[in-house]
Amino acid sequence: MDEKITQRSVWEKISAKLSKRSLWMLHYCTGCGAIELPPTMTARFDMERFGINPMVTPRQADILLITGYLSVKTLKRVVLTYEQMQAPKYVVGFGSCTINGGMYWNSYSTMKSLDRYIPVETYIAGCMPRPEAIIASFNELINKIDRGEANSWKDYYNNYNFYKENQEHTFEGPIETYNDIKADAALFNIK
Amino acid sequence: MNTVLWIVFLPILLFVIGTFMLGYSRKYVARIERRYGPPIQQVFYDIFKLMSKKTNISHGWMHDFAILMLLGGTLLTMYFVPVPGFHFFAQYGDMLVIMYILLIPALGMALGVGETANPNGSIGISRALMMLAGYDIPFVLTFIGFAMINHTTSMYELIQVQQAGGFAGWGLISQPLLGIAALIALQGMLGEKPFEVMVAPHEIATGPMTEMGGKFLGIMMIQHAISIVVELTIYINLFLGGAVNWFDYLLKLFILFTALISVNAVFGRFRTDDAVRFMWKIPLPLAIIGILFIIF
Amino acid sequence: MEYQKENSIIEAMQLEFPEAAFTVKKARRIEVKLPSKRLYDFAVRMQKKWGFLHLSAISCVDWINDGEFELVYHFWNYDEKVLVMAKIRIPREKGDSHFETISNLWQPAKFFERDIHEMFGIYFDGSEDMEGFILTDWTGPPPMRKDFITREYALNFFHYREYEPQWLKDMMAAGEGNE
Amino acid sequence: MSKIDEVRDYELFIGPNHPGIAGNYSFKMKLRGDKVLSAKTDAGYLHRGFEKLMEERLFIQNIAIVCRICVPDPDPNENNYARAVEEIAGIEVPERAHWIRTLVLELSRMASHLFSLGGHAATTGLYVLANWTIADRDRIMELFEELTGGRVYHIYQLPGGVRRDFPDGFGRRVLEVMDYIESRLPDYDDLAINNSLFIKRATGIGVITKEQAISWGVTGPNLRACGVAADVRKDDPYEVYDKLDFEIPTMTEGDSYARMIVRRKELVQSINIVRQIIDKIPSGPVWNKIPNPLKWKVPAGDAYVRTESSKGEYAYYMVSDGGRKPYRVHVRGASTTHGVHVLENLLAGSRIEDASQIMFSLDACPPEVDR
Repeated sequence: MDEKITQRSVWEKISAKLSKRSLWMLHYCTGCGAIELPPTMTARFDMERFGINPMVTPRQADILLITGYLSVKTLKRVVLTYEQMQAPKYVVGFGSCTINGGMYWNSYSTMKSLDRYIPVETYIAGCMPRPEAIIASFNELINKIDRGEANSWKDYYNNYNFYKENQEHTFEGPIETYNDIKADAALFNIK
Repeated sequence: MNTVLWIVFLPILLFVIGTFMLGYSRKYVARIERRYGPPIQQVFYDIFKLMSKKTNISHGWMHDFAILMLLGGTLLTMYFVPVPGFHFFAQYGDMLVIMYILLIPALGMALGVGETANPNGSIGISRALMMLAGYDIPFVLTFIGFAMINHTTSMYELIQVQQAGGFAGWGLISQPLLGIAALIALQGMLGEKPFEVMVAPHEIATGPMTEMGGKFLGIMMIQHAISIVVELTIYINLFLGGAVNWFDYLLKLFILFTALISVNAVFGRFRTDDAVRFMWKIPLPLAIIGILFIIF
Repeated sequence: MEYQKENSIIEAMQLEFPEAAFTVKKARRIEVKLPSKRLYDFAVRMQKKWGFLHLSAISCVDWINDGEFELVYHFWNYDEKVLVMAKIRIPREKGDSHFETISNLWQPAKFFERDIHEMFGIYFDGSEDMEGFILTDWTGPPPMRKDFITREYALNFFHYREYEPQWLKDMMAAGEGNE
Repeated sequence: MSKIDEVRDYELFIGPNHPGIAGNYSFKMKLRGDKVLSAKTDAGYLHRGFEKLMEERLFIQNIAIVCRICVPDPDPNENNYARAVEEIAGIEVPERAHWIRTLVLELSRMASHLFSLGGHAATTGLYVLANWTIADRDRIMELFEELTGGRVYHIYQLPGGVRRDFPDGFGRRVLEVMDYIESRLPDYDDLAINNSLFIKRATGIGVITKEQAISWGVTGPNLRACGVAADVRKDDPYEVYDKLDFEIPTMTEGDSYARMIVRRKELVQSINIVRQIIDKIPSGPVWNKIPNPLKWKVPAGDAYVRTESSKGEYAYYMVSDGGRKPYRVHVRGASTTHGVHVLENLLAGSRIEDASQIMFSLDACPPEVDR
């Protein structure tokens, strides 16, 4: 990891310094954690002061905030959404349910471990985490981008087979995603 | 030589003004909403972030080309609108040319969005074109009225006429009906609320921008930043007596923009049909009455 | 007299449904057990004659040991302010059990019947919409049936993160934390 | 249908990833131009199988998960669950606990109404109101945090009472927050309710007549906006609502604007109720001890309990077979009618700009539908 950081060119360092100030979060309420997002966005906690804005469509978003448990039905949409987002993209797993199923560990309907399906940048533990925790995790993400460590999105291009295998296991069949990940990786030269 | 410098630096200058104005509007609205708000240079960060995205999914060459058409149309308009110290192109193209090329960005957007084949985008663009029909007619009419009084269609000469008359010579003072009609139409032209339905996130997932990400959205934001300055400048030149120097110009920009975003902050948005109806019910009759006053 | 309102309602109903067993559970709650064939008639009377305009819910209970499903219809009367719970039992089949719909009388029944079809596998004949709704991506058996054990299914099917800290091992060794 | 119409018709998916949708939900709409020909809802994105999970957990364990069924307004769940167990097992609840529960329910209703007022205004682009109401809602969240330790989920009402008594000076702070919220209401009126543009957007949208409302099974504020003065708190009183003095606000128009006005008026009633509770609350214990919860067997029986949540009638049907775990719990969420066929009926014939407004004005809460 350290080697990689020192390899960054000056331009990349400046780029990280500027782009960390603008992170757009996809407005997707996947679970109950969505209830703490309005307070985070609005007057009391106001995450726009860090340049974090809710965005409507996956094409424009940088952060995919998974707010809580994902039922298998939603997980399918989340994978589609994730693939539509433009790299670099960061996934934040919010709440215990994304870490190990949390409260719904024995439910037949929710997935248990998010990083099997898409690469996760940071997790927020708790059920449910407070708005302060969301802001703290965003700050952590901002620091990671600044240090050049927020590279988990590359993992999806490099280890696509691993993710695809898990997705297909959970969806019990192939998933049609409209995006050719490997061709994209070659086209945009992602290593 | 001076002209060449202007041609090179004018886009950059207006872009910087535009980004800071957008940042200011976000901060201003945030304060009304009792928030702290983003830093004023936030829009610059956003554009930089978008331009440095690693992947940019394109939907075919028309998509790429239309985005350039969008930016090109706005830049072209920009050169024909006189700003203090620079009116080189303004003597070659009058107001009619400006009204004509102002439509190019909208058409470019329509082409590009059509190529993305996203229904939300198509709905958004059809609304944007409908709104165009709503605000463009009153705006053109106010201009025709103005040209009739002064017997010229050149924007530069109109500024000269107004400045010769002092404060009372301002278009807004001498022809208040036309001035108000154009002000309302300007609100629609800028796409501020209540005439914002074509990019409404709740109704149609930001419409034309739905499939735009990365550099595409970055160019659209640059275009937006320049175009708000250009559109406000047109209004200043026609109705607020133009500007004598840059201090005067920036002050007028700032005051006019603040007035418009104050309305933006405390209103919801009209539906498309209501918006067009409103445009044709209030600014259009105002403009017609104003013209009738001039004729008789 | 206690439960006067409830008893007078029961009297009126008993005249037309002599085979039904009525009980007052508490204030504003009447329970009635019906043969399953009579339910539709009962529902029609409830709505058209006795003014029970609001269908609050339809619940289903899987009595696996009796080999029966119990359907409980909750009707509410806005004027009398009484809730009637009509209980019927239908046989529990391996595949879809069948029963008649009341969705032509009450719109809300559409949702409840569709839900019961998905969760328990009871097909309501005559309902216009019995498509999958909540579990469209689910391929297993109807999950609310008692013979489906969600814990077993989840443990076999999903990936769990491996997490075995020392304190947990100590606890397990001491025989705690199993329940 | 002519050939041209067939070509012009198209389908549009709205949601699950869309800000015009409350929560994780979606519709498939058939459109002609801007007009919605028909809409079909698609739920299940939030399905966790609560009813199944409850069957596999002890009675006491379920208290922690029931509140998760409706996220914006969790307390009716806890209340229903606790009351169902109490009814089956025949547990008495101390008088003070009844009053505290009522207080919690009303605070929760206010929080949810503030949320939905802001959300409704935001669907027409009026984001200022959303910012204001959600920030004001946080004052109530802080009260909850002080009383129960949890901001969103409280896990506070147990069978037999409530978990803990008021902290010192809590009543005074509740009254302060009530005064604050009351002082904010005129601002909301100026911004949204009397805003001519909002009135233009909201009147005549999503109209439900009185007859339709009853036959579609509409409940709660949505029903009262159609002119039916039905409220579970009055009709089927629970806790201490029969000892409190409050009115049921109604409107007759049945449109989206009327629903907003009803919620706005209910806020005033809730403030009034909370003040009465703080004024009249008796002293005493707050919890009657139940047997060892890990070995506790609830006798066989069943109960149907109803609550008026902020969204409408909220009911639990609980069956116990005499074991340590509930045999069956059926959750009748208020939005099971509003979110599914009422929404489908209202969307057909409306315009696409109004789709999200209709959903927010019904205050449909998808987790209640999915469970």
